[in-house]
Amino acid sequence: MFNAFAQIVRKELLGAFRQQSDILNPIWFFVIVVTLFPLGIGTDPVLLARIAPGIIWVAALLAALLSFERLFKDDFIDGSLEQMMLAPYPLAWLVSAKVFAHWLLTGLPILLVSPLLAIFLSLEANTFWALFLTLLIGTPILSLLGAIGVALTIGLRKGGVLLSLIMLPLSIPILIFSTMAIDAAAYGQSYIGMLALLGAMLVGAITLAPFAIAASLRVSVS
Amino acid sequence: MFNAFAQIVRKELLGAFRQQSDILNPIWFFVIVVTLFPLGIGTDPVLLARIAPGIIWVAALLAALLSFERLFKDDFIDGSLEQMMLAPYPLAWLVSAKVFAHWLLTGLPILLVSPLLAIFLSLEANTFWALFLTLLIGTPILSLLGAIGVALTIGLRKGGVLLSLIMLPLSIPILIFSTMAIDAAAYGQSYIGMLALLGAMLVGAITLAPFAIAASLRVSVS
Amino acid sequence: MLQCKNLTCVREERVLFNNLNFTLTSGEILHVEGPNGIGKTSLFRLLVGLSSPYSGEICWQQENILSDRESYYQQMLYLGHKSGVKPELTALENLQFFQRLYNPSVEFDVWEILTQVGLVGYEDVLTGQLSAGQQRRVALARMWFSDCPLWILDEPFTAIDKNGVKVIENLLIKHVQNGGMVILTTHQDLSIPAELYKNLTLQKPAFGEQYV
Amino acid sequence: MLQCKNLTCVREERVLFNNLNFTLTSGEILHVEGPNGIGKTSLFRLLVGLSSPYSGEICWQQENILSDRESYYQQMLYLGHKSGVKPELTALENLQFFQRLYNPSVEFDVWEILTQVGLVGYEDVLTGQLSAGQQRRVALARMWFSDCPLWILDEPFTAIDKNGVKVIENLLIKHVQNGGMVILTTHQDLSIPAELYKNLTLQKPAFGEQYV
Amino acid sequence: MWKWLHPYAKSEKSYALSGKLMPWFLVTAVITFVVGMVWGLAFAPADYQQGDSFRIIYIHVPAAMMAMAAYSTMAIAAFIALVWQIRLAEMTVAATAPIGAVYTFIALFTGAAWGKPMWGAWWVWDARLTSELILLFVYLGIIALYNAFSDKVLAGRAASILTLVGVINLPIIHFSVVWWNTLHQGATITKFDKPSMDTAMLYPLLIMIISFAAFLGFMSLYRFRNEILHRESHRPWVISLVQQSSTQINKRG
Amino acid sequence: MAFSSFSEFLAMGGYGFYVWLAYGVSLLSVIFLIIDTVYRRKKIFNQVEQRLQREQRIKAAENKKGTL
Ligand code: HEM
Ligand SMILES: Nc1ncnc2c1ncn2[C@@H]1O[C@H](COP(=O)(O)OP(=O)(O)OP(=O)(O)O)[C@@H](O)[C@H]1O
Ligand SMILES: Nc1ncnc2c1ncn2[C@@H]1O[C@H](COP(=O)(O)OP(=O)(O)OP(=O)(O)O)[C@@H](O)[C@H]1O
Ligand SMILES: [Mg+2]
Ligand SMILES: [Mg+2]
Repeated sequence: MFNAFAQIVRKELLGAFRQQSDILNPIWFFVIVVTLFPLGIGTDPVLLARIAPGIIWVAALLAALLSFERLFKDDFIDGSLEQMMLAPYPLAWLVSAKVFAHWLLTGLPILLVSPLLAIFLSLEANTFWALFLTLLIGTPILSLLGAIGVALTIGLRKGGVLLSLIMLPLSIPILIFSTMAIDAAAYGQSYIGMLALLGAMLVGAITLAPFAIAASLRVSVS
Repeated sequence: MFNAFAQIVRKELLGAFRQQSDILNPIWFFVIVVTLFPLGIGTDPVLLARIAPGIIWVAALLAALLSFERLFKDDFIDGSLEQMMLAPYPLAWLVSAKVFAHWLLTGLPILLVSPLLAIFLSLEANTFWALFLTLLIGTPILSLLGAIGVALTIGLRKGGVLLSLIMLPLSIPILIFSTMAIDAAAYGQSYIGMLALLGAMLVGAITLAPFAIAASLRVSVS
Repeated sequence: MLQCKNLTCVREERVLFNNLNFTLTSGEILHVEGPNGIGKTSLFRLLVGLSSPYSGEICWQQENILSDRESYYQQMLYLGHKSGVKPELTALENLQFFQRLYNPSVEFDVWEILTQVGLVGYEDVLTGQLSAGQQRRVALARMWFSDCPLWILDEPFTAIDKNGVKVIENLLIKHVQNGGMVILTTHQDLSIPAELYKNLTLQKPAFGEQYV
Repeated sequence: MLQCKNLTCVREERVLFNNLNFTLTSGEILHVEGPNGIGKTSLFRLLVGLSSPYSGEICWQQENILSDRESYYQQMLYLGHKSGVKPELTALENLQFFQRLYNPSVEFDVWEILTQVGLVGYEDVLTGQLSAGQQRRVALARMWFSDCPLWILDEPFTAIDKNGVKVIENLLIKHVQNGGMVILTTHQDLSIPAELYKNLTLQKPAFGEQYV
Repeated sequence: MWKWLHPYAKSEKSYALSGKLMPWFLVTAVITFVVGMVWGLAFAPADYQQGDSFRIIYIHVPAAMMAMAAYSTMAIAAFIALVWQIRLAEMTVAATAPIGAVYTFIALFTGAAWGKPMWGAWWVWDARLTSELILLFVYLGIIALYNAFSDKVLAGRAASILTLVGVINLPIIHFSVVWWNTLHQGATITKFDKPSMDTAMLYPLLIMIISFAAFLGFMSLYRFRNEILHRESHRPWVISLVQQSSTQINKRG
Repeated sequence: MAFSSFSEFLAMGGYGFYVWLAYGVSLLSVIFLIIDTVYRRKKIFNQVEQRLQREQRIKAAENKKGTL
């Protein structure tokens, strides 16, 4: 059981490290999107600091979105997904391993690079911590939700944009709670409540999403 | 010659209309990204109107980016790209047809839906016109530049995020000139100069990019 | 023992086959024949549980395969049109992954198997950079260390050279002689002795059975 | 006339073949043989100009193919491992596209050709929903309305059933009898009369030629 | 250029030639580095406005200048590579890019570390800063693209194309950023007010520039040789080179 | 000499942190570049050796019968 989990995670990481650029890619995308905004909107530091959390969160969402394609698509095309569905373990469990590996490769890097972006966008320390915590709790939820969307659209050609259509509404609550928490932090208020809510959503997603993903895969790959 | 161009455009459109959702997808993505921002940033109309052009442009850029994957990737996987490279016409010419079709399927819908978003984000008529004109001239440039990036990364597994790394620096000037034009319009100034610059870039891109794309394809597909 | 009971397959309102019945027991090779598009791949995907039948059922050891997938999958090896190997990993890494996930109890020497499938010297080349036949061999290598009694092989000889085909045929014979069972389809002639395998020829549903 | 002069192919620092020479003239079929991974596909991709050789050159009618691609491509038909048909279009639409882009001067009856390749009744099914062999047939259908003298076919028989193989072989014979030329590779035995084709067997570079 | 290069367009010869040139660059780089650093850090007088923080200039400006110089080299090489199909020129592109990227990074980082005490912020969206940041992205794109291809011949060609596209793009970026920035909020951003340099400050700067340039040359040659080895590793001369070095290691123990 | 003592030199007139940070990071990145370059050379040599060994293995395997 745990061996199967570990094997899948290991394989994913191995593949990603093989193409070293793969690990840096989500980071770069994230950095680039965040730098686009000052270019598009203007460079007033006060304005930037005001909209920074929103931008960082939207960028994280889009970075996640771009990387979802890769979550099952390659596996589907080369047939490994089929084979994974024929492995002698519960599909929901194997799927969790894939999602976990995906988070390690996309969510975690975004977390690690966020201090840099805080500097670019003139964020204060307090706000930054709220941002960091919401990203820490929020990105795994994104990975889990995204995986459902990917699983649903995998069999379709060009599911990519359809995926975003399915996924973005699902992730709006996370976005809202996170930015609320960050705004609270910016005004010096407590944001534990929001974090707790996000945490509850994470727990819910971890317990339920794998089954939804597995069921969707059984439908899509048939 | 022109028949070949028309055949390729026809085939692309046929494929897209076959999966009707394909045509709506870029629009949806665009709309959703634009609506995410008020959620992430707050709903103050003054603030929104101030950052609206930037947001719309960044959203257009990202929508374009998401759709680039599809420009050559499917063709590469199923071998039609190979066959296109073996057609008895100059590759740069055929490639222009593909890019044109791509613009019809992504740039044009964004253009059509932009009035709606202008209303969402409380834009004024004058500003909106500037936005519309910059989108009209800017999105074809994006398609052309993006095609170079796609052509370079097509043979690579998971070229998706690498593509964004390559493409975003290329599209920054367009973003900047466009938002400059829109800002000028917002202050009631003339923005013909900026538009002329964008137009010059478009002409340059139309004449040079097809050759860069063709050369890149010859490298990637080998 | 694998049993197909009254299996009917419908794809996009087209009836592929109707009331198909067969039983496969230990030591048997079943060669599913039929022209292109008759429904061989569709049948195989039903047999492994990747899609579910319009009507009828498939039983493994008297139990419907969909009722306890995991224990069925412990005893079944499926190789389809798509190979299921990861192009960004090497042949060696792919094999190790397969062994650890699908046959954790089997001990074997990877190098030996690489020799068997003729990939020595290519073990640290990324699979995506191998030739069509070599990629196929990486997938087929799973047969060498599988401890599953039931093998379901959809056109295993695609892209394999003549010598390779012979080796695989010998492996199949050995497998059934050890009590395994094999279902396969191929458009090439089998050079397995005729008494060792039986044919199942899929046919277009007769006129009256086109609609079910 | 297609000429290969001193062709050397290096892939990822591995020398596949060295100083390969051959000439193909009207009315000839050349069957390129060799085990998996020897370099048949790599050779074909050089021949059609999809990749460029490490050294040596390929000439069509005495002219290097890379110097005037367009006129070469007017006379050459290549079918590779990948079929090049669009899964979201129907068989009919795919054929029409091919004809209009590659052989605009050829007039033909699409229905006739669909009958020839055995896809009647499937013409308005999306190609992506056809079986492996049927998809392959859509790609192969191009041979029926091609007016190119040179055909380069990389494993054309993959996934095609026995009857289909025979039909294609007859087509090849007819093509060379009309003055065309064919280069093909396949791992199956050809049932074309031996005097109609010649073999080219690729071999591993000898020990001294491993490094160039 | 092309005529001069041609005799050395044979990779083995270029390998040997660059091996001969390398020590000269290295020696120049080290000597000028030591002199420039000691002079600049310890002996040059402090700036009357910026105090000792100005000493960052001795790496900031050379790095920024050489980052541009590296890109120019790459651009020329890429042009030669694509027009005359010279493989050695492709290798030059690939060899120079990482060095240019590191220099760009240094210019950015030292600039930021200088900006904090001078402007009170690590980062502002000034025109020069922004275009330097984008230059870094361009470099990273080229490097990532080059590394993503496993076949280095193709990688070199792809990187050359991207470099050329970047050449057209960089001036556009430069001007767009300058105009954009001045229109938006020109006045609020601190401009570089060029201190009219004292020669005591200027000489070490010039020496450091020479040092950075020589190091750029040294590193490019080193990496250039790597590229040759990598690409020609099926050639007999490389094989015998490898066998020689491995027997040497074996002898040593 | 612009500084009268070593500690004054380190302090850089109060800007020590920034100056040394800038110099330190620059030095580190250059060292990284050097290491990467030398490491690549080593790697290429290793790869060639590996390939030579691999060819030996292929030779050895060619004699075996009954393999795919
Ligand atoms: C991250 C921040 C910075 C970046 C990216 C940056 C970038 C550059 C660039 C690209 C150059 C041009 C070099 C050349 O002439 O080729 C330059 C020169 C220069 N920089 Fe910076 N810079 C930054 C911060 C600063 C700061 C904070 C100062 C001092 C207050 C400064 C002072 C100078 C000076 C004095 C020059 C030489 C001026 C000249 O010769 O034109 N820089 N910098
Ligand atoms: N994209 C690639 N990159 C690097 N090396 C490759 C690539 N494709 C093939 N090779 C190498 O070239 C060699 C020959 O491959 P090729 O595909 O030409 O073989 P083939 O003769 O067509 O074999 P098959 O019968 O299996 O199709 C193989 O050893 C393979 O490792
Ligand atoms: N994904 C699909 N969606 C809808 N119909 C399909 C799909 N796949 C196959 N079919 C239809 O089912 C029929 C049988 O296909 P199947 O792939 O089972 O044939 P097959 O016997 O394996 O043929 P081949 O020898 O060519 O592999 C075909 O007529 C095809 O049109
Ligand atoms: Mg089939
Ligand atoms: Mg092949």
